[in-house]
Amino acid sequence: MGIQEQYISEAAGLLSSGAVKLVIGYSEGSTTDRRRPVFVRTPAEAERLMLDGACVANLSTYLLSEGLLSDGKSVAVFLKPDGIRSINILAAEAQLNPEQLVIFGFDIQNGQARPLQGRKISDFTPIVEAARAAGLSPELQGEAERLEHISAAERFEYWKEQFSKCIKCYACRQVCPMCYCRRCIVDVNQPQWVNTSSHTLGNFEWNIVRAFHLAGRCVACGGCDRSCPVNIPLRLINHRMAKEVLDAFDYYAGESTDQKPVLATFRPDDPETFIL
Amino acid sequence: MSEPFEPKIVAFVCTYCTYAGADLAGTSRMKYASNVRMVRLPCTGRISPMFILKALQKGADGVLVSGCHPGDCHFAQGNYHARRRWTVFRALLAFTGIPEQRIRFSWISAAEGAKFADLINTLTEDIRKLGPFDQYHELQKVIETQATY
Amino acid sequence: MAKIGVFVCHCGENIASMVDTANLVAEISEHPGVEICTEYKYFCSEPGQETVKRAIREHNLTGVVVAACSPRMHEQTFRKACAEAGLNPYMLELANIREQCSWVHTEKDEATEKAIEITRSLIEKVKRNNALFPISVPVTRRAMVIGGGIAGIQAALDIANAGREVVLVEREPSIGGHMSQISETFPTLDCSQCILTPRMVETVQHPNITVMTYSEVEEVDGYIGNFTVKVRRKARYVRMETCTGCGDCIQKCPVKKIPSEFECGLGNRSAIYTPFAQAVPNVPVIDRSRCLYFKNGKCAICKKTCQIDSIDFDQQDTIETIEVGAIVVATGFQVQNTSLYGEYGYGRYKDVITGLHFERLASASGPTAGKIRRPSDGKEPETVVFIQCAGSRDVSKGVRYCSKICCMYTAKHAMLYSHKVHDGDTKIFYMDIRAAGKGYDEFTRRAIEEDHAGYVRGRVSKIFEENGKLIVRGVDMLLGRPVEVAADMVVLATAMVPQPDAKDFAKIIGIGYDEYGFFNEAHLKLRPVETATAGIYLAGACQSPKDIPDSVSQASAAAAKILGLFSREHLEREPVIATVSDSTCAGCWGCVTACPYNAIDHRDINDRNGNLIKRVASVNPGLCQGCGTCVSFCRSNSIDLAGFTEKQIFAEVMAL
Amino acid sequence: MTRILLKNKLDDCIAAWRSAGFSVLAPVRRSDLSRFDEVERSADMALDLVLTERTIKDHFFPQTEPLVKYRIKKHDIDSQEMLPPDRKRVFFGVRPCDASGLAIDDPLFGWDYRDEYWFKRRDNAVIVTIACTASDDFCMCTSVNLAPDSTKGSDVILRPLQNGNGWLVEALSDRGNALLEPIASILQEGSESPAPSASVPVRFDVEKVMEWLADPASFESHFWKDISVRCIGCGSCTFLCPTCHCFDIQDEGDTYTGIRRKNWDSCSFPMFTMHTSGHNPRNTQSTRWRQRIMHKFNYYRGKFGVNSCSGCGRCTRQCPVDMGITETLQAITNLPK
Repeated sequence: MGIQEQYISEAAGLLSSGAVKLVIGYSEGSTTDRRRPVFVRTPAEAERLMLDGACVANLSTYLLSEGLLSDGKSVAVFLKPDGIRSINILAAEAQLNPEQLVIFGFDIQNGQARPLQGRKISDFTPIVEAARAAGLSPELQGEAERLEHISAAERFEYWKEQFSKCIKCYACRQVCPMCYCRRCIVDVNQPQWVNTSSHTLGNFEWNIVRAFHLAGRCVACGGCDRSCPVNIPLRLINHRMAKEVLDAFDYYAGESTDQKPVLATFRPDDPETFIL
Repeated sequence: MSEPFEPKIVAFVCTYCTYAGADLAGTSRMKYASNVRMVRLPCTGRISPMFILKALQKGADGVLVSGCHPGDCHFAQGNYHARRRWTVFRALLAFTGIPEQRIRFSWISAAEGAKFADLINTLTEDIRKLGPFDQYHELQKVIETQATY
Repeated sequence: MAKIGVFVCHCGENIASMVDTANLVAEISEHPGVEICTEYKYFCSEPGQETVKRAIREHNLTGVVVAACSPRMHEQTFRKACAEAGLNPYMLELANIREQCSWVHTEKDEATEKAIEITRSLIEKVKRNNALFPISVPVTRRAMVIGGGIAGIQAALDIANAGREVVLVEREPSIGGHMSQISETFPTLDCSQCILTPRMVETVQHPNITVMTYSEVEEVDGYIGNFTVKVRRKARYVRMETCTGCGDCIQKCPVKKIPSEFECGLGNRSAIYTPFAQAVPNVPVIDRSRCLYFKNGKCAICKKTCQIDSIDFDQQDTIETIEVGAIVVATGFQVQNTSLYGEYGYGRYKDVITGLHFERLASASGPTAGKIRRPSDGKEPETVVFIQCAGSRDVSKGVRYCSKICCMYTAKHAMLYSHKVHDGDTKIFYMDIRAAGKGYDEFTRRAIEEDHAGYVRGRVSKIFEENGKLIVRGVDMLLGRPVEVAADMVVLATAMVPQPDAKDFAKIIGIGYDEYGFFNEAHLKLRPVETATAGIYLAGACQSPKDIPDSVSQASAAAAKILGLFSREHLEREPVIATVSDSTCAGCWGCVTACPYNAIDHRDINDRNGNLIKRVASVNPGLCQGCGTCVSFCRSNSIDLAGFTEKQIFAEVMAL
Repeated sequence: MTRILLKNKLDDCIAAWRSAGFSVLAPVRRSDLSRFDEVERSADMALDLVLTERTIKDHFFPQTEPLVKYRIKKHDIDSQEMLPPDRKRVFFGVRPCDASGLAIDDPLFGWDYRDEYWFKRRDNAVIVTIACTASDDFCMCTSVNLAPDSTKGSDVILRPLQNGNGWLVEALSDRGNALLEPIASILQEGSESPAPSASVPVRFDVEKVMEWLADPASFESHFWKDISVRCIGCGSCTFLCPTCHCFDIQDEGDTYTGIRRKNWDSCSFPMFTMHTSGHNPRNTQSTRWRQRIMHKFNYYRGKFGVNSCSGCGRCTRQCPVDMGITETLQAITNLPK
């Protein structure tokens, strides 16, 4: 039995026993290479579930849908290691109770979905440890370094061009499990810290602020980057932040359900070579 | 000969150390460049990165953020939190091409009037050498311009 | 609509000479929302303040900007004036055009331009100020005094005598501090013990004072009026309740050759000991690291000796939690380790000693019973050299500051020596004689004129041993030639330095310290007794080097401050605190983690039927100190700081 | 009498228009994004795209547009209107769906007052459309009564030749005729036949959709909740839509001066309907999605007699969670009677 069949049958079982009220997974999309998120509530519907190498979206975002978990009932969700780290952060930031989750963990290797052992968040500690040990993506690092090797002025021009494309649709924010604020900073208008207009200045401010808010929280699931309808390489800026907190504070986002936020904690001997 | 460029610099400082240090520079009648405008906050912990972006939007060619030395924070820990934020924010700005030389951070205690005066002079001179931050200010100018089509 | 009054102060010529105030007034008068803008020579003067008050009343001003000196100088003055005119005192901002403008710039047009911009920016801020009202918090009318030296004793007695409870915490086995080590005191040559011991006894017997010796403060939580202090009572292994202080155990203790800390190593003590004969309380402690019983489980002679079974080897440290409303920090000083002066040979030559050693030698209760005997061979020294500033006022090796007491005690030492060794000879190497104080200069004159103290102005470059003598080589600056003295003993006037753990302690209790580790006062001149942390006060040499009368005065001052605080059951606090926007708080608790004061907690918001709607952060107004760390952390801007709100700062920046 | 524009004459054509005072905008792929932008040479154009990622709406109704510049003085305010300049533009290589989008929006910007900012640009623009010979899985013009060779909203239509060398040229309006004048000598007479139009399947029954939406009972149907459950509430579908036209007015500035701006807004955003009181009449994503569908296929036609959809399919094509109008309208089509 392949992973898809195995997970479908298990999901159906959980639904029919009432162990979970909902399974959030993937189903067929509007084209052959697309998978779309699906909400399965009955055992019969479980047949719609799919799991293969095209299932890339981080579904943890949906767990924060208003009221979804407030009845205390359990929900099953399909998650890759990045999504599992998201759950750790969301639990650490008190946005959900991980005890309510049944996690169908999987990883994609060579284009194939492979099962991950365990169903509870605590079962995946070794997976997260392994992810940390494997380090940040060398691919992203390579791309980021290419940018870092050019002059600041050239880099500014690069981002100016990229951010000028932004239309402030906020797909990056909406798809991100970390962007759960009830009122985004950009919607604060007293005072209006971030210019809401999508001129390049406003776009610069928006993208910088979002990257800052994701520092130490982004798990590099790539959701924002994939969602961006105007193809801004958001992955790079988020990667740069992840690298900064790792290098400066030895901090890797989403390690556990009780990890403290990197920017709400400190060590007296934190590096400060840049401070005069 | 054109006038030498006079940079606009905005400083965000805590009231207990750097602001007091600036006061000390004053009571000691030290002289320094007049390019800096100070915004007084209770603690560096109160200084949000947004302040820096707004100062740039308002035409600042440089920004100074300054507070108590580690261990000396009136609020015990505010500056440690600030330091982490600065580390991250500074890396972010640098990555987006906002030169590190324009956004400076320092610790200046209430007793360091001379350090304050020196820093303002050095900073002003450094920014003067860099020239106006046209690249960023251009973004604001574009906003104020009529549409081209 | 905002109606802002702007008052431009000349500060005599201080501002007006560098800022074109007429131009400033003209520019500011055109600023939107400015109802009235005037200038005057001294707005802080009575008629100046009257002008402000009248303008507030006549123009119904909604906010006031005084363009003058630093808010650190006169913010309170003008807040009071506003309040008297019926305007909320927090509707005021000071535009600092003196310390940060007229005094530091040299070009009038630049300074004027800057003054205009500063003032405009604060007008925009004040437009967004909110009326704030002081926060009332209950006061626990019990004080804690940390440190049982003369400063701590004085503070404790003053507070207790005024009828308030005091907890006095001392980490040594006895109270008394450095003063108990001193032989006689300048300038009266009173016997130190004679004047101190009665105070010590009074303290321990006072019904309002609880003395906790051999105890250390481990944790301080809370805020003015409401501190919670955790104190570790170290195990004495002797029951305080029953011990009569007979001293039999000390006599019988077989471990006797331990250098006594009290005697600066000039005498010995046993493993069970009281630091000195007049110790208060007169209850010994067992030095666990030296006691044979603790080392190998054998001995226990003290336990066998004690007739009332007061020895308890099973005693454990206990932690006591004490609620107090105010704290006096009187943790004292240490003498600097002078071995850093290799050329003086301290530590190498037994007869090179510190001033504190000399006190013990001169003390009637000391190891030599008051006879001056040099440590190496117990002989009476015929020539004694005193070296002042052996550490103080020395940028390269010692400390930059003056330790203040050394000139006086060196004169005293020379005097005591000449009283005890009539044909003895003294040489005092000094840089200056600093003898400011009541009877002080007379005292040093007496040392010179009556007791023939041999003052030599100059520094000592080297001390070496030759034929049983200490050869002191220096320079006499007044004569302009080198001098060499063959001495029998050399006394170094070492620097007074902070306690080695002063910085750690400052962090525990939450107060500031200077580059040396002396604790910082709130204002060197005007608030020398308070710390920047409300409710915590300083007394004695933990703040800076002090002699006994200064320490006692400061202790009484601290007591007076505390008694003022305790005069009411509630106190009013600055309302500069954080507040949470319930509707937008997402409950991530980042602010809870970040808050340095644990002032933020969770709060449930329920519907009418009591069902939980959401949990939000909630600020305890008693604990919040108003740093604003939480505000900058909050990603959704759901927490704000009164007096420095996001709106205010935004407006300030956008006006620049 | 058919006229032909050969591909190898395109550069001459651009040059002729430019010297006649037109800016020429065409599909380009710049900084990893396909859109309309000014071109000087045919080599800059990306005419092989099925559709640009961004629509030409951007050039008539920009994402952010300055309306008024103001300066705050002590007792009053100086203000100065910031109308766009008169600038003649040719949009070359527009797809029929995007061209139709402009025509769909015209009545909206003129029904109660004439929106100068829209019409100044419309009046100065000539739309040269190229009929589609290719489509993708998301195209749905045929489902909304349009076609790969619709002429709605176009001033000139170009139909690709069978041999791929150029286009049959047909002017559809006075403005189109006028545009062909400067290139009259560049065009040729010919009799080549056009390539067949792209075959775009009909994906839903729009008549049935309109009928169902018009039924008051549909408004409260649980259908909306089910169909929109995975919508994340971003604005990418609305901002990439050639007909979405909602905007918000914002003042941006400092203490002294500022600009009043017209910014795109999206019915997908919770803040779109947020009242000052804190009450939000459309406080769930399903009610917002319902609004979007209702507006496009019910309310808009009620007011302007036309559906506010030109079938470009961008809403689905670029949706982060693979939603879009097609899926919803298919589901309505498949609802049991």
